[in-house]
Amino acid sequence: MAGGGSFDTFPRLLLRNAARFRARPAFRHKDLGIWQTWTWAQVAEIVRAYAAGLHRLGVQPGDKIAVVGSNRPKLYWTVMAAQALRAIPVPVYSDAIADELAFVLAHAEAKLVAAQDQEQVDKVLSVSDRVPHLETIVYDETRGLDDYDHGRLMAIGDVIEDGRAALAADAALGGRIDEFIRQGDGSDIAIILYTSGTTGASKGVVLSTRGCIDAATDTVKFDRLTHQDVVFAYLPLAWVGDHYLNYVQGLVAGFCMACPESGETIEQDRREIGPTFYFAPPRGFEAMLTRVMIRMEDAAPIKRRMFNYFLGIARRYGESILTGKPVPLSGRLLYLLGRLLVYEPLKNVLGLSRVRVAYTAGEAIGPELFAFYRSIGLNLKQLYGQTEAFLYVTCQPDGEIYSDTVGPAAPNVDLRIAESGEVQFRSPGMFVGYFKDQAKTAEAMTSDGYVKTGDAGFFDEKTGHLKIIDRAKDVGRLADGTMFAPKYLENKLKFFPNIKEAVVYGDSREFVCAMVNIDPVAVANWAERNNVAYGSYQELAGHPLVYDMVANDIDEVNRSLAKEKVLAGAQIRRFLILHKELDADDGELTRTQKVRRRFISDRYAPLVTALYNGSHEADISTEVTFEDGRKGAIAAQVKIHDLQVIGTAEALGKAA
Amino acid sequence: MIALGQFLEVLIGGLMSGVLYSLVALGFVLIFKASGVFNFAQGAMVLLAGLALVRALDLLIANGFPYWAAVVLGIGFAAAIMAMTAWLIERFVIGPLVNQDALTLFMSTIGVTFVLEGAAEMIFGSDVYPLRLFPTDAWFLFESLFPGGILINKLDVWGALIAGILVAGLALFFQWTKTGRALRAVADDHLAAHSVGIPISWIWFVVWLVAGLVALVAATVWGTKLGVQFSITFLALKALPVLIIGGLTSIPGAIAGGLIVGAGEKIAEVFLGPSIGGGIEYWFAYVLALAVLLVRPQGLFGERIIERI
Amino acid sequence: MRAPDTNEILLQIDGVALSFGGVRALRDVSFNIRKGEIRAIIGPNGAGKTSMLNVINGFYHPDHGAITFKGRTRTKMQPFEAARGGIARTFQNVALFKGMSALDNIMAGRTLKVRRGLLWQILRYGPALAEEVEHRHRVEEIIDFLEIEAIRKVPVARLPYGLQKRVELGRALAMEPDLLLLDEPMAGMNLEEKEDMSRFIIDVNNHYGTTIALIEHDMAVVMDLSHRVAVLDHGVKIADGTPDEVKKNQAVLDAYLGVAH
Amino acid sequence: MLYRETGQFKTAYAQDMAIFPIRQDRIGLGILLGIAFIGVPLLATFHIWPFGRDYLLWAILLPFLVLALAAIGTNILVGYCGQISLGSGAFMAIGAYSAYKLGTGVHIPLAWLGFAISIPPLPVLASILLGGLAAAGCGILFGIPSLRIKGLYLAVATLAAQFFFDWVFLRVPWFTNYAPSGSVNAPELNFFGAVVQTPVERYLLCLTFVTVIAFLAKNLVRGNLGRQWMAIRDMDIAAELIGIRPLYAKLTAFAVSSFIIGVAGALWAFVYLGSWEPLAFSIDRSLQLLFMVIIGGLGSIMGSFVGAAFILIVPIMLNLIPTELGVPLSTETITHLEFIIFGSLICYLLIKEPHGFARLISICKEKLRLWPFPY
Repeated sequence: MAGGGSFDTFPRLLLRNAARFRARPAFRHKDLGIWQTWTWAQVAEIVRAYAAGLHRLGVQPGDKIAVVGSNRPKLYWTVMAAQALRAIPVPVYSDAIADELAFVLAHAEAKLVAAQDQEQVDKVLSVSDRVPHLETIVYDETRGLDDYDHGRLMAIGDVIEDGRAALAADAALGGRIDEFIRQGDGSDIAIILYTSGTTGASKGVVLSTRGCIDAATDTVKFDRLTHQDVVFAYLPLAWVGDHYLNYVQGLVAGFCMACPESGETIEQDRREIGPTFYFAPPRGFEAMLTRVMIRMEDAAPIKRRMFNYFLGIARRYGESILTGKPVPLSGRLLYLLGRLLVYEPLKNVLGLSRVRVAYTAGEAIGPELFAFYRSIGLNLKQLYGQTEAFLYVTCQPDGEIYSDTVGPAAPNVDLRIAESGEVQFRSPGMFVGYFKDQAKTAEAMTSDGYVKTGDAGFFDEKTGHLKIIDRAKDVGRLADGTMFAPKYLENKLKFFPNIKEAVVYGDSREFVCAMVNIDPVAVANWAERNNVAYGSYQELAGHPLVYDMVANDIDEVNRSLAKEKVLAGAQIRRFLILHKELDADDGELTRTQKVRRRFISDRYAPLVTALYNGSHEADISTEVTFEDGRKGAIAAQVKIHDLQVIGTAEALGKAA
Repeated sequence: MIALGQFLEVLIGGLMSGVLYSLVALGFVLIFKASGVFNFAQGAMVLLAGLALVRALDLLIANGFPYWAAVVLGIGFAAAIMAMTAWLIERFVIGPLVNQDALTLFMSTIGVTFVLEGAAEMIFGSDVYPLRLFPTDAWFLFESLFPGGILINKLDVWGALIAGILVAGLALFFQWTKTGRALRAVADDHLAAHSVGIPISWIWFVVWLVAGLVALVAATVWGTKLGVQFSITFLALKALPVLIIGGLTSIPGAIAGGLIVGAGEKIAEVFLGPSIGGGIEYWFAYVLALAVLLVRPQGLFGERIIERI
Repeated sequence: MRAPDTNEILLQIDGVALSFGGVRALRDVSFNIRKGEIRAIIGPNGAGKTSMLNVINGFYHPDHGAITFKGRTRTKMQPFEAARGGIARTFQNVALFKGMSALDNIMAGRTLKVRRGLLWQILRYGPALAEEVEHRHRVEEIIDFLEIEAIRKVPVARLPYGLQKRVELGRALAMEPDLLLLDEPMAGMNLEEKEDMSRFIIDVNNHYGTTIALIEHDMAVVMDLSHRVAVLDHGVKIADGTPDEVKKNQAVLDAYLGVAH
Repeated sequence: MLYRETGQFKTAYAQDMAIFPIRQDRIGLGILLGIAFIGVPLLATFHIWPFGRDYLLWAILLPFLVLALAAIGTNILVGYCGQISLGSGAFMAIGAYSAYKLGTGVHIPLAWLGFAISIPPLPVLASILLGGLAAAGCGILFGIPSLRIKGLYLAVATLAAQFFFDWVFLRVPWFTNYAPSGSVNAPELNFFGAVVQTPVERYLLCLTFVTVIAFLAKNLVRGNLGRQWMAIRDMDIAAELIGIRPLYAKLTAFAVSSFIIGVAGALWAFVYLGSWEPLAFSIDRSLQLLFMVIIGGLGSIMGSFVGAAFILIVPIMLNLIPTELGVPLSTETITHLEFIIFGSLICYLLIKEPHGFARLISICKEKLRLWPFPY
């Protein structure tokens, strides 16, 4: 294990690793059919030559060097070489459209761009007239670029060769490079990471070298990462997650980064390399699980039954075994058998066999999904972070894993909940400011130097872990002032397989109400199993038994809310099941399948009114667009169901 | 000095036994033409047909049937056996293997060979059973021209006659019956069968049936000559070089190939054999076939294979 | 698109005639292919295009006429001799080795470059292994070039048609040919696949400097791709020139519009 | 399920192109070789079950090994190069008789030239290997027609080799050293002073030959020559157009195949039979070998072993099972039943899995590698 220690700049860490881990692999890249490997010593030599080459191209300290492309060793080396020259690397998302690219390059005043291939070079060239500072473009993959005007275009390989030759010929050059490294300081800007702006133009988050290294040193220690570890670098290069988890932690711990061959081979490559530390966003894990289930659909019935049986065993005992809770002997034996027959082989085909620590973050992860991976023995944990924090704000320590929290504050992170309910922090890795944007920087900070996350959250009473409930601006208050977090509630509802969509209301109201869409597949399955006859979706949605079932689900949500002091008052009192599915074609959902709460409340105004005026049914007629584009109206009478509020004391009594 | 008379006698004897090879080869050609299957089991079918016939005859005669009735009933019984065989082969082997490559089909007929041989001997016995359907005594011709005359076995003459009738019958069948015409269409193109409106499985059944009946005819002659016994299957192997020489797809070729092999190996055996150890008959036909192949890879009468890319 | 640097003639066809039985597939066809160019031979179906390719790589022997390749004139040669001379080709109906993986198919294309004989290969040790590794390396570069990494170990019979065509191109490239003959490289492809294939053809020409002769009946594709176009119709060359010249040629328009002769 | 491939990655082509790139396969092979080379001889030496008597060794393992070797040879020609051969038996015979002649001393009287060629008896190992070479030579000779003849036509051409050599060894007394019965006895199996006598020793001898040759054959088929063969098999025209010379590819296949078959023939005669007649290498043997490779799997070295095992074990089972069930059958019935069941099995397998057991095994392996997924 290694920490940053006195090695407070990246070039110095690289040199340290080259000396300490010499022949250990630093980078692997599946290329030309095999895992090409570079040791730390080789990387140090290459980066030095590269830096020399860049220097000869006129790169000076403080220059911005943009990096566009997917995970390729040469692009990571570009970051390293830039840092060696005290220049500032600026990675850009490879799927950015030309306008976004132009904005970032121009805003960052990029002088040199390192592009992955012809596609990226073309994109950069197409916007080059909008990027006044741009002088040179270097590229990794030469294919298709032979014919281009090489006036300001160079292959990275050639730059490195040139630098190497120049170093050999000119000892003074080597001295100058060493001098840059010597001058380097922890307060230097390490990198500028542009956030992919969901709101407005993207902002350049400036991070300091010392901050980066200190933060990574803490988390490397936290998860006991060593030079023996292997990470799979498949996340976008420009994303804070990749830069932190792979690049910075890699340099700090001295572990090996493995880059996939291409986007199509990620699964195969992950299986081959077998990472020991792994990150994927919830939807990555969800897609993986979906593929597992779809593939298992085609399995022979016996195998499928065996698979499902052992997944059941895993659900029952897996989590407890992983966290070291007592489990009956029979459970242990069955779980052992399950490991042999299902869990280990499954992790093997998914390429997760060797994973010691896996993280997920970015959005709420469904408890079922989370439990699935944990129950088959994957040490999956949650973290909460931001680009402004240089990733980690909180993370879950081994043995304290809950699907609905994101863990306690990460090491050396100072965390607090503001009066408004907003989560605020100070951390070693926190950003210096937004590049060239004093105003925004000031906006994001409190006067006492905390960073505002923009998320609302609270500390779970039992565990002390942070729970994120919603974006702060979406959090409302009931008429009595109780905090009301619509997305948090909706997510909780949607985690039930029967509920496909949910919209909750409550801001400035007396109490909370919900409109629910049932999941037609899941509920139809249930109906079939229970001999419930129905003729249409509408009929199914209005069926009393379905109402009872959904009521049970919502009761459960209420019960869980009751345990949380902050939200106990925001329990759902009334709900209805919509007679039609919310549909993007009708404008009720965004194209990314998020509910448009305001639009829905207008469209279904009579229902909302009915929810709050105490009536038990309401008539509604809505215009719909059919699949063939015709429009028509659906009229229905929708029933409204009342729920019992669960008292805090009662909930506690039950729990005891 | 070899006497002309002796040479003629050997030649004619050879030609006549060549006719017998042709009889077996005909069955191969029929199946190959119609389904592209190189039927290794033709020899086993001869054995099966022969055993069925001879055992039925023995049983009928032992039960007091008049000879002619026994012959008619016996042939009918054997024909029925061959029909059943054809149906079973089509249903359980060739049908399921449709569209497989030639090698697989060939191998499957070797499998069929084993089954037929085993079944035939298990059901009908595995001894040597004499069959006397045709006279086997000899004629002496041209005694005035050559000393001692030329010996010709009457059976060989019968064989030639039967082969002639068989070829004529087949020609008529192919020319004048709907199934026959469909068969010819299928030989060119398997899809054509559909346009003729006859199910391919029926066509294949018929072709195996016809091949079975040809085997039955061959069995009557072979059986009379050698007795019905297991070694008939080996003699059937000799039909392979006959086919190669004649070409896999040509009925006249099968006849001509048989004559060439029959005459060639007899002449070689008699005039060449003694000087190199004898028993040349054993391999002569194959080496002859090899030689022919080197000159004309498609056989003497086969259609030229044109390669396209 | 970059025009070839030299006017050096790589292949010269002089008065070639070919007939099958009574059918005259080619009648007195003459044209040349310059080093480094992309040369298209187009024409309606049955114009004799494939026969022309077959003559060039020795699969058919012309009845009359001469073929001069790299300065050497010959009338009769075996296909493998053409391959040895540096002529590679692909086929209209993909002619891959169905029982082998994509990788092995392309590796098979290296046959002519293999130096170690039977006994070394049996041992597969030392120099023999080194050579095999070297060939694998070259083949991997081609796989990378054609972007077929994901399917390298898949048996080709399982691949979709478009990918099979790419593997076949890879096999031809593995021969490092001087002249690459492509027989309808875009036949049966959808628009996207056609664009990909066009890109590969141009890149091959650019990157490896390979001279390419391609046959196509779809005129549009060819016009964007090739430096010069020869047009065959009923076995006769009816036009020859740059794409623009050919496009304006009345005989070509007639042939494509089906005007009776 | 047994496979744990995560983390097994290749950093060099040599690793990626290894015979067994997956660690679990290497372990499996190691265990198998351990059992074969150490376990079986130990059990057999101390007569521990199932080696109570030498029956298993003599009647099953020994013929299995030798015929598997011959099947590998046949598979190279038929499975890899696509040249159908019905003459494998003849090449076994050539190997056997050539080795016999070399092992007992060759004397060719050339009376009309006034002298004779005499070669003293060669050591057994040299005889066996040279016997293989002689077979390879004849293989090349009889392979020449394959340049013009294709497919089933070639099968008949190889029959010519079969019948011709059957006849040669039956009728030319020189080959049998003028033995009056036509039956010959193998020379003493003396390997550098060590005499191979007991069943265990014979078993180990054959096992060594088979292991080494199978390994080398595998090298060949996964190298360039192997690809040339398969190219010729899959599409000879395309093969020619990428520069493969059909002459070279086919004749090397004939040579290598015949060499291996020849060595197997010599082992069959010397080590298994001890004394033999030409009948030992008849057309039936050729068909048997062909069955082995087809049932085992064309184009698979492993398939050759599986095919050989299957073809040998089925008749034994057919003999054993009725007896065990208390339904003793007459020998004749058993023979006939054997024919029927055997023929039916072949048809069944061809219909169900035309690519033989090797394909089934590789499907199973693939399933295990992907377990619990079905594909």
